[in-house]
Amino acid sequence: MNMLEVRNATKTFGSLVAVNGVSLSVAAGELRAIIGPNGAGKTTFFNLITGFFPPTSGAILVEGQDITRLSAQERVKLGMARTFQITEIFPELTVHENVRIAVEVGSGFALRPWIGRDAAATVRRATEETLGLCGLESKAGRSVGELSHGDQRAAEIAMALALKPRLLLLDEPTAGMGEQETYQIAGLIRRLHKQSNYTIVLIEHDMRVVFNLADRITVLDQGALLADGTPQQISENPAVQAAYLGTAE
Amino acid sequence: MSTTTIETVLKAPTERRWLPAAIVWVVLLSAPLWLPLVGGYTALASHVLVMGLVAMALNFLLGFTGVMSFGHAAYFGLGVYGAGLTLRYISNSTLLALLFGILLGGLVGTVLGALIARRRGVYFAMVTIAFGQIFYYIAYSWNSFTGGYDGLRGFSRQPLHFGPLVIDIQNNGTLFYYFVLAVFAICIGLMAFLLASPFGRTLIAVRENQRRARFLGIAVDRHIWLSFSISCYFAAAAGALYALLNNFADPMSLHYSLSGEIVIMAVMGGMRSFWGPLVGAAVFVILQDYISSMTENWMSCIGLLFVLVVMFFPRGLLGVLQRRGSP
Amino acid sequence: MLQLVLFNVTNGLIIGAFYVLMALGVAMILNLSNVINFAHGNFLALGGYFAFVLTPYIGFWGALVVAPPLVAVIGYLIERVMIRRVYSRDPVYSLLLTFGLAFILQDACRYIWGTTGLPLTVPASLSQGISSELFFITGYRLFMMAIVAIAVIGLFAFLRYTRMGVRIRAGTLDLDTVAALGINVRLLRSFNFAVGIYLAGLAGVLAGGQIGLNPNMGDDLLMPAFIAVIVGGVGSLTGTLLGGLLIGVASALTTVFFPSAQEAVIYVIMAVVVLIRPRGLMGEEGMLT
Amino acid sequence: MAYRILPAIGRRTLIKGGAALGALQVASPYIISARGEVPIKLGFIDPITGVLSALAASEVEGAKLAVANINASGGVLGRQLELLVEDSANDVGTGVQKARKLIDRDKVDGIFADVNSAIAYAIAGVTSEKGVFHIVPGGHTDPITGKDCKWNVFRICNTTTMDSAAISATLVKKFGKRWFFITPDYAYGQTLQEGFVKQLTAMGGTYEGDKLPINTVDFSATLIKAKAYKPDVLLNNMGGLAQINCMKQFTQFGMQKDMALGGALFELESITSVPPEAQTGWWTMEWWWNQPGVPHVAEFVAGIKKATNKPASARHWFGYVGVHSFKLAAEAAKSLEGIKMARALEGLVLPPEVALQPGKVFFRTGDHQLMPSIFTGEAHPPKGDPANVFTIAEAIAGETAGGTVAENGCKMTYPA
Repeated sequence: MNMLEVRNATKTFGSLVAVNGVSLSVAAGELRAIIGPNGAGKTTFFNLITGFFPPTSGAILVEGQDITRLSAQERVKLGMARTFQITEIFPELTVHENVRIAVEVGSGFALRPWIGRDAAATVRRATEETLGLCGLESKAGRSVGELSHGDQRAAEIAMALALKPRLLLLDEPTAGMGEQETYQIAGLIRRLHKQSNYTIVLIEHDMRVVFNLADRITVLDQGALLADGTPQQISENPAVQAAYLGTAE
Repeated sequence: MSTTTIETVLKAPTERRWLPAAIVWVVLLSAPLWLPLVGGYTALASHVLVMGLVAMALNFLLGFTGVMSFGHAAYFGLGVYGAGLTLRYISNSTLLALLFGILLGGLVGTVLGALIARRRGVYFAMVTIAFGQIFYYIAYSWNSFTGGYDGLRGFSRQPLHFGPLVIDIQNNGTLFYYFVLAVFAICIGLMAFLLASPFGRTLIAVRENQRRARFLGIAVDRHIWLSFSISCYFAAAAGALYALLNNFADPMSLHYSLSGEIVIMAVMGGMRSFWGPLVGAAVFVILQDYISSMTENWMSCIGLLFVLVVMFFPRGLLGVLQRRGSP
Repeated sequence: MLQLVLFNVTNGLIIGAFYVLMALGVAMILNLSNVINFAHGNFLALGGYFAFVLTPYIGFWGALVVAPPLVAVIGYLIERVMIRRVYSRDPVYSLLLTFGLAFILQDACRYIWGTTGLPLTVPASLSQGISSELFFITGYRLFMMAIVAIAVIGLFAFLRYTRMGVRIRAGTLDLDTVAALGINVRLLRSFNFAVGIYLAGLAGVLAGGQIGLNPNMGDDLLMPAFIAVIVGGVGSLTGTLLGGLLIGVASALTTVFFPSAQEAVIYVIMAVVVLIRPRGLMGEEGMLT
Repeated sequence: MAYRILPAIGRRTLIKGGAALGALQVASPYIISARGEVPIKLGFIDPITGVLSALAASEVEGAKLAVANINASGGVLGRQLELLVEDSANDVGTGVQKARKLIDRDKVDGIFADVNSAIAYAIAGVTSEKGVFHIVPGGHTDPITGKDCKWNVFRICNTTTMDSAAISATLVKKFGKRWFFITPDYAYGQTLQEGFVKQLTAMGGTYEGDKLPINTVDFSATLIKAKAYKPDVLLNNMGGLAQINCMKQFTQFGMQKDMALGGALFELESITSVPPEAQTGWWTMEWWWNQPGVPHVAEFVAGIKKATNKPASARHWFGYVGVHSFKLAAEAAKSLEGIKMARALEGLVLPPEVALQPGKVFFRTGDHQLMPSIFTGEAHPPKGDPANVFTIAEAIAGETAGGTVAENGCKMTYPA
């Protein structure tokens, strides 16, 4: 059974067709990259998967369960976590607090007016582990709004990880980053994939990152599926080269 | 860095956290002693506590959930009427009046909150104002029950009976002040407790970033609704105390202009700080008390205060202090 | 009885016309600038008082033409100097700001023109009932209806057919895109604010002729205006128009049966609408979040 | 709002400089003790803002004139008077708070409040709780000196029963027995309409009416209803600005052709604010400035004119009599103690320079209600003097109009 399966998803806004009958299967433990030129409908596709809005038609399944009509919160409970193209964090809180909130919500404490000593200790341990995984221990006490762009991205990924997701969706994790920061984030994603065995779907512009990390690549163009395959297959696909790689930056 | 460093990093700010609280409690507990020396009077101090409580209740929503209600006078006022009507028609127990006041305002807030909670931003504010006014007109129009425009008279807070012990808060203003302070302390304690809990942190998460909160799996609408409801219970508690303070209830305690005053108290004191609204309420109530005796143009002074706070002290009094205090 | 009800429907339309004039201004400012203008009723009063001051020199007709733009200029200046600065902040600040302005403007009117009501004299030709059967439709009321109708048609035409109007409508839907197209959003908002205030000033002159002037004269119209916006649906000016007329008629009809509830009834209507159609009668989906 | 009237300064300077001095005084409350004498503080609460503000302003002016006169002639018990004016903003809750402030903070020896019956009524609750001597200059609702009478509360203006009884027979005789009421929905309006209805039904009349919010601006809906009822008389019981607006719309609708106007009160401040065609109807007038030959009246009218440049109205007289009553009570009791003053004022007859009208004017012992003459007459557009807008037809002794203490339901009890 596939971790994620999208069947024929379509999303229209008025007369504009943003995503047009795209299907996709992601196996457990796979790292899938979604690429495509600007306006190809990548983020809209992501939003369909994560429940930002419902698809106009088509179905979305996680581990065989149809989640097409579920709300974003419910999808999170089924093990889906995402980051955004423009970092979404809690800017006035410290890194530690950001991650702790995610850990607590992920542990089902969102409505708890109190937690026991043991649970609190578990939360603290999980928070510190996640911070460690993302290389943020040294910045734990700083307000996340003050951090560098790369660290903010890392913090957002840490929050997603704190939910202990089975499926992690990253929307352009290296967008707007310098060389050093890109390298740092790519390293983090690789660790998550290779060492922690997360199933990851990411949208990415940086082709070095994509071809370095991805097990398989899906190419979207003008809202439709253009190609799907291993990095090797994609780089050799003439249609992709014509539509995308040839015109890439 | 090791985890112990994280601990120390986190502890540094908490270490002094007892200090503001300690100052507040010392000031409040000793108020009847020093107040007459500076030209105040006990009823004024009780009034400050009541408005401080409702401003902090509002700030539970405004400052800690990031949602702006401009109709909180309605739930405050329902607390006023709940307590007043109880004393007038049901029972002469002060504590029962307090309880019924809290329940009336809180339950109505809970029900309406379910309707309101899906709105956002300025529309949320607009709907809260309009819904709040419903109760103003009910109190205003229902002469036979609420006394209408004339207000509800003919009730009075009663001494407290604890077995053989009788505390005469009816005639002794200072004892009543301490009664208000006790209720205030319980409410504030509950609020602080909630805010320090995982639930409280999810509210702050909603304040900081609703999109992120939603994609962490927080049911944002439900949390706003809960926060709104909780805030209404505390606002109603303040209202019930207000009824006991004045032995009187009138429709203006439900009017949106009071809502505006509550918001300015919270903002003036500093909506990001726990104690800010209390400071704001103290400044506002005392200023209003003096200015309205000094000039016919007190409305301009209050209006100017609103404008000045918005233009020059948007972070509020404590917000300014906090910023100075931190490096 | 039927006659009485019919009378009141007509009368309600007249009251509703006032609500509409107020509510359209409130809605325009709300839609484009995300500001709830608590001071709207005070701009209305200002319009009436300006007309009062001008009438001895240029007559009622002159005042009707000159006073509203004067109020709009004051509104424009206030927007430039104060309100503009809080657009980028949490909406709580703009609310508090207009709330404070309402206090100041009301007090200023009282300070300058006194607490006692002042009459705004309308031409004698307008002050008679049109017939003994339809005594409650005075010439002045017909005149008010006509002016309100002209103002509303003018506003809709402005929004549809002028470049500025089209930009305002576009900005209401998606301000970021409008800004990205290189349109001066600051200017657009200032202008839009002034147009909203103009409507309030116009309502003030008309109301002054009807009920006279006093510093609180706009207060009673503010909440109905808010409710007209909510009932009609935030974001839809047509909805606001309908909402205003609806609550005007409902309020007048209630007066027939249960006069002390004439104010409460408009809140009941709002509650019912919000319950059944959360977006209001004509509200659009994107507008509420 | 405190124009603190300081002793021994000319009246005009006082009124102008009052506000500034008041401000000074808050800063240094003991500035006066330097003169070796602490003044007697009187708290005056009235709706300086809101629809009744014109009436409130007159009451305050009358009280100020009295304070200035009294201070100029040696004060009360050898001490000067100081008037602290507070705005109740026509809001009951605000009024109650101001009363508590004046009593708790300023430690006033007497409270004067309020034009608005509801506020007066509510403040009476506070003053009796605190045992402070309280005079109601201009709040008319019955229970204040009726079933809710209090030992410490005295009232200058008439009860609504007195006012309605005085004019009812005239209205029936002149116009007919089919009446339509437009009544403000609060304490004053409710008891006033009750009073009228009692009189009218006793005379076999019928009625219909609307009770409207006190701040009502648009009366058209109710006026349409009134027109459909085809009454002989329309009783406009609204107060202040609301009454004025109602009158204007009445004449706009041309309804003066169909029915007569009348009612309990159409005060000088209001008559002069409506268009000439609305200056009409038969009304009760509680005091009138034009009483040729009655001693001291001209003096008082000139005093008010000099201080305020306005014609003296009943409201001026209420404020004036209120402060003088305080003085008379204190001097008769030789004390400022509330209970002694209350006892001393019971049955006290006002001297002519305070009464300012013919006949015996006194505080009735059983309910603390002042019993003056009640004037009825007709309003009309100004004749000569712009303030000459009312002609007295009859003066009725208050006591005959008002009903007995027992009828009104007052059971006066003093604290043990």
